Amino acid sequence: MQTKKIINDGDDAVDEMLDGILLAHGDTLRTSADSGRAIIARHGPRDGKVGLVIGGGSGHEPTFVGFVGQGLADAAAIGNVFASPPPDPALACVKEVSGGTGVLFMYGNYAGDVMNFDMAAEMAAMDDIEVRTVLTTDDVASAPRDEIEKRRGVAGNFFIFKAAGAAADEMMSLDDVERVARHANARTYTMGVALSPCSLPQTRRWNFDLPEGEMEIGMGIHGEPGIERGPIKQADQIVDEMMDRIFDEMGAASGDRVAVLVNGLGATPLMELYIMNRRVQARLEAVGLSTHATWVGNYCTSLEMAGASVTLMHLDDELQRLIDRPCHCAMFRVV
Amino acid sequence: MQTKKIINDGDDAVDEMLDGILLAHGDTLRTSADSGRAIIARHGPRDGKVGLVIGGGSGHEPTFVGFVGQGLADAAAIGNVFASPPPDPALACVKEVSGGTGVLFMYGNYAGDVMNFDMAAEMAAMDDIEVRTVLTTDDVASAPRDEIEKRRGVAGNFFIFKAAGAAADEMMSLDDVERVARHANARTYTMGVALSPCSLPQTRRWNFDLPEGEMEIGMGIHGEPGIERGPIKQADQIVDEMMDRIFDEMGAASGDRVAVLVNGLGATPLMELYIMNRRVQARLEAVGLSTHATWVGNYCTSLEMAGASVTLMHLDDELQRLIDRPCHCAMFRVV
Amino acid sequence: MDGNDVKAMLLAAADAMDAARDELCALDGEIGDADHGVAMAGGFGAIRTALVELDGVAPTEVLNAAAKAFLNAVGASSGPLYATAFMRAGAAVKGKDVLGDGDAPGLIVAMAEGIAHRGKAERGDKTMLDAWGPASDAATASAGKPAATVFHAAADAAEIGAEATVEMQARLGRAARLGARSLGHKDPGAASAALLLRAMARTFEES
Amino acid sequence: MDGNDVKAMLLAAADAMDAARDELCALDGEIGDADHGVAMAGGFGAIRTALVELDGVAPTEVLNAAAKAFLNAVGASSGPLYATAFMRAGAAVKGKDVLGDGDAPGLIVAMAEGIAHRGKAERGDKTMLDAWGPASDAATASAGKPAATVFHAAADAAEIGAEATVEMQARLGRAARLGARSLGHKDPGAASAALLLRAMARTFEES
Ligand SMILES: Nc1ncnc2c1ncn2[C@@H]1O[C@H](COP(=O)(O)OP(=O)(O)O)[C@@H](O)[C@H]1O
Ligand SMILES: Nc1ncnc2c1ncn2[C@@H]1O[C@H](COP(=O)(O)OP(=O)(O)O)[C@@H](O)[C@H]1O
Ligand SMILES: [Mg+2]
Ligand SMILES: [Mg+2]
Ligand SMILES: [Mg+2]
Ligand SMILES: [Mg+2]
Repeated sequence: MQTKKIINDGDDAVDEMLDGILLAHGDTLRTSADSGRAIIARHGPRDGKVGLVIGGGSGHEPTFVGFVGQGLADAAAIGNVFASPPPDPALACVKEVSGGTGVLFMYGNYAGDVMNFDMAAEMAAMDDIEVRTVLTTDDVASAPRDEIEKRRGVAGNFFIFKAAGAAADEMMSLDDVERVARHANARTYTMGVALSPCSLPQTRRWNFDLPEGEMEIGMGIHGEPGIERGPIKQADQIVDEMMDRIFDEMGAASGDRVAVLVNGLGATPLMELYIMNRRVQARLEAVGLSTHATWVGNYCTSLEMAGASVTLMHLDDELQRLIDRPCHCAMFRVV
Repeated sequence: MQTKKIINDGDDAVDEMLDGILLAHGDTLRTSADSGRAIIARHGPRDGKVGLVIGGGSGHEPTFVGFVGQGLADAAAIGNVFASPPPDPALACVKEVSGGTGVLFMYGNYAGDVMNFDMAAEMAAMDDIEVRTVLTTDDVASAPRDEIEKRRGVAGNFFIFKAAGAAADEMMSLDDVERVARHANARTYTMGVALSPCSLPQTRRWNFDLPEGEMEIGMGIHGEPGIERGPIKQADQIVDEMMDRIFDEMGAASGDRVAVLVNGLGATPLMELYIMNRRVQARLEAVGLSTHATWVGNYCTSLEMAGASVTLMHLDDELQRLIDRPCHCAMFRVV
Repeated sequence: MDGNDVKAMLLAAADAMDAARDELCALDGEIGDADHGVAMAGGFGAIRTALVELDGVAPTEVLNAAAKAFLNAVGASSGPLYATAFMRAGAAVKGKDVLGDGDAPGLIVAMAEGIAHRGKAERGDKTMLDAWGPASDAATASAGKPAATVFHAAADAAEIGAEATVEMQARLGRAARLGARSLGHKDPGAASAALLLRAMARTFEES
Repeated sequence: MDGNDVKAMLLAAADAMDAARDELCALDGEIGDADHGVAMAGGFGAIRTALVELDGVAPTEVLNAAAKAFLNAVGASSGPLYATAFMRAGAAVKGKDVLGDGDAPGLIVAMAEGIAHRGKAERGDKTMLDAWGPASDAATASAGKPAATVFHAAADAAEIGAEATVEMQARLGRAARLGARSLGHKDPGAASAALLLRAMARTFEES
């Protein structure tokens, strides 16, 4: 039996979604003339500004397309569900947002994305546009610390893109935007838990099996297996496991500031996310960390997967200023 | 076997959620000293302004608590999951937000809510605070047109509260805010479809049965049975059934303007909502209606239910101005 | 029957609601929002907590405390309905420290009236009044008999009344929008009313 | 083997990918993101569409068109890997209108090299290269034999190679983060490679 979805032909889902997005948010977004899978910010890209191009597979909405807008990303290259976009839309993004001072690619660290975006960067170089790349690797569950370069990018993308987007909006140089992006990535830590699978529109089958009463800690946002599977625990215990691991990685000192993201994977109600946040804040307080800002909601999803993640960004003055800088995206704004 | 939830004790879920909300959004929200279930806007209530108090059962987040803030509701009375709040928190809200020019209660038309809020209004009258009530009845599937007073309030709440909140923020009199609220309600039409059940934190059992491959048109946001159950259709067909019914009710003329809300019930990915929006806009265009503004997302949920609704508000100049007026809520803002 | 006996009746009702919680939720799931068991168990649980400290007070005080506790713990439809029922029952026996057999019908009639007043339902609307109404009639008809007999007669009538809601089309409450689809399902509020009355009646055997 | 024969091979591969779509997704679901079947069926579906109009052109042109179509339809990991494979294969036979038996090994070797170049995988990393690598060796070893034999030998080797990935711990791609948990599962990219090669080999029987 097929999973239940409100879609037409599964093969058309991504393009029809983009149609719906552009119809809803035509004041902030447009497509590139070269590619319907290149979504460009109407306001934002400008001469002299470093262009920020993000992207990746669909199915994580509002990541990536929802974070395109003034003060955040200038464009997003959109792939099929859970599949990197091909080089063409990424290249189309570059051409649309290049302001003469270089372009930065930012996306999660997945083999497919790396190959496709690298091809696009090579093609852009042929047009004399300098493109650099910063991969996000915030998922602390996805590889041990000594193989940090193997970690994947997950919900923490949101903070990392936000910091880099603000840096570019401040008209920093490509060197500086790249430095900020790497710095933001190095200080952002995410741990996730999954409770149920999701299904691709094209197959409408559950993409993995998570038996009744079980959860998986550390599962990836495409359903990639995590680090531990076991019976569902209480919210406080789940959050404690996440926070222990994150604290261990972060090595913050009492008095340090953090930004918090409690992210839902798609099917988890806000009620549960806020119950998690209660514990997150209790743990932060207990170790003397101060919360500068908190976001709770579905920021990086895995279609209809149930589950959640906690992200901390370890702030310093620069990151705090950049996180606070206003931005105006179709699905997110800071004012 | 219990449904999967990230909670602690199910009986504590609502209070722990509120803790988490206040920790995340303490800059815009606070609780009343009289009741932890009365959530008050830090900015908004003021002398001379009509107070707007909304409320209802939990489990619909961001409705109701997320719409408390300057320019929208001054306070929300929070009930247990899918249960009207008792009179006490509603009364506490009244006392906190009364600016001397009266208070308006707005909530969905459910027997329990009516009894509890009416009791609170009677108690407020004993304190010489004038409280009036406007019930929302936007769910066109919930009763035939000749029994419009039996219809329930669902996702359209969002538009109706927004209009009334803006009217109060414009410092209109109680008479005028009430008039606007009734007018907004009369011009707001919602139709929903459910694909899967949800479960209460206290029981962790599916609250109804919706077999594989089936959907139910017109189901209520608490899982109340709808008007028709049958095999899942394609997105365009589902939207067409909704739009046909809404058009029929609305009786708009070519050239009229509408605001659109494509709302997710909790577990339905943004991808599906935007695919629906594509068809909604196509249907609007086909009959010559113009879309003034579109919101797509989870605005009125039913815990982890899968499904969606479409709401149209038939705008006139006044409603358009009120819908556009800035507001600053914890989970929603217009700037 | 003093205040402590009234308290014992309410505690017995509380146990009955705990036991029936999931069954009542399931009934409510068929035509409502699946939470009636949670509301009733929660409301009577709050009564239990509120009454724990009360000892040797008058029946009216017990009933008023129950009304307040139920209302504030629950809200929902059941909250105002049962809170009003308890307040009316308390008012019916106001000033008395000990109740006799002759007070039993009045307590049940007052509860039914409170529910009718607050909910503005009529019999046949497929609500808890379709249990409380017949219960009130039966209690009145048993006037003069021992309190245990009165309560059991009321419980019998409530059970029959609750059963009869299966054949009714809902005209009030959440189920009202169902129209003909509400046929064939027992009203959860009527079902819980019958259980309550039976649990209360049984306390006379035990004491 | 002219351009139309190469086209026929690709169309046969497309049919094989359609047939195996759900099975490949299920394999990918065990250690990846459950979309490999969608990617391969989608990519070869795009090749089918792109080649429909091509008739009587040189093999290189067919392969280049396939590369472009696959890449832009798919992205993902498979997109650049197969696009590069097809481009390399096209380059290997550039200038020839008709290919002989002697060209068969070169085609397969070029595809394997393209995949290795693009993905920077090594054998044993548990990727499609663990099928394409042995296939390339087998093709080289069969040099001089009829093209059908060469392709079947490559398919045989790819099947054995794909089977061997079950015992490997992933070091690249999505599965790499699994560590020991990737053991016991066949790599989906290696599985599809074997199916592709077999489908291509079979086109020689039919023609
Ligand atoms: N107006 C009314 N008068 C009497 N009983 C009512 C009325 N409305 C609802 N009820 C009763 O309340 C029951 C539902 O209670 P409950 O599930 O606790 O509340 P809610 O409907 O708010 O979820 C119904 O089964 C019905 O018996
Ligand atoms: N660097 C690489 N080199 C060779 N093959 C790879 C590499 N990375 C991944 N693969 C292959 O790609 C397959 C997965 O492809 P697919 O599911 O289509 O892409 P994605 O991983 O982007 O979802 C893996 O099974 C593996 O065989
Ligand atoms: Mg993928
Ligand atoms: Mg309820
Ligand atoms: Mg109920
Ligand atoms: Mg994959």
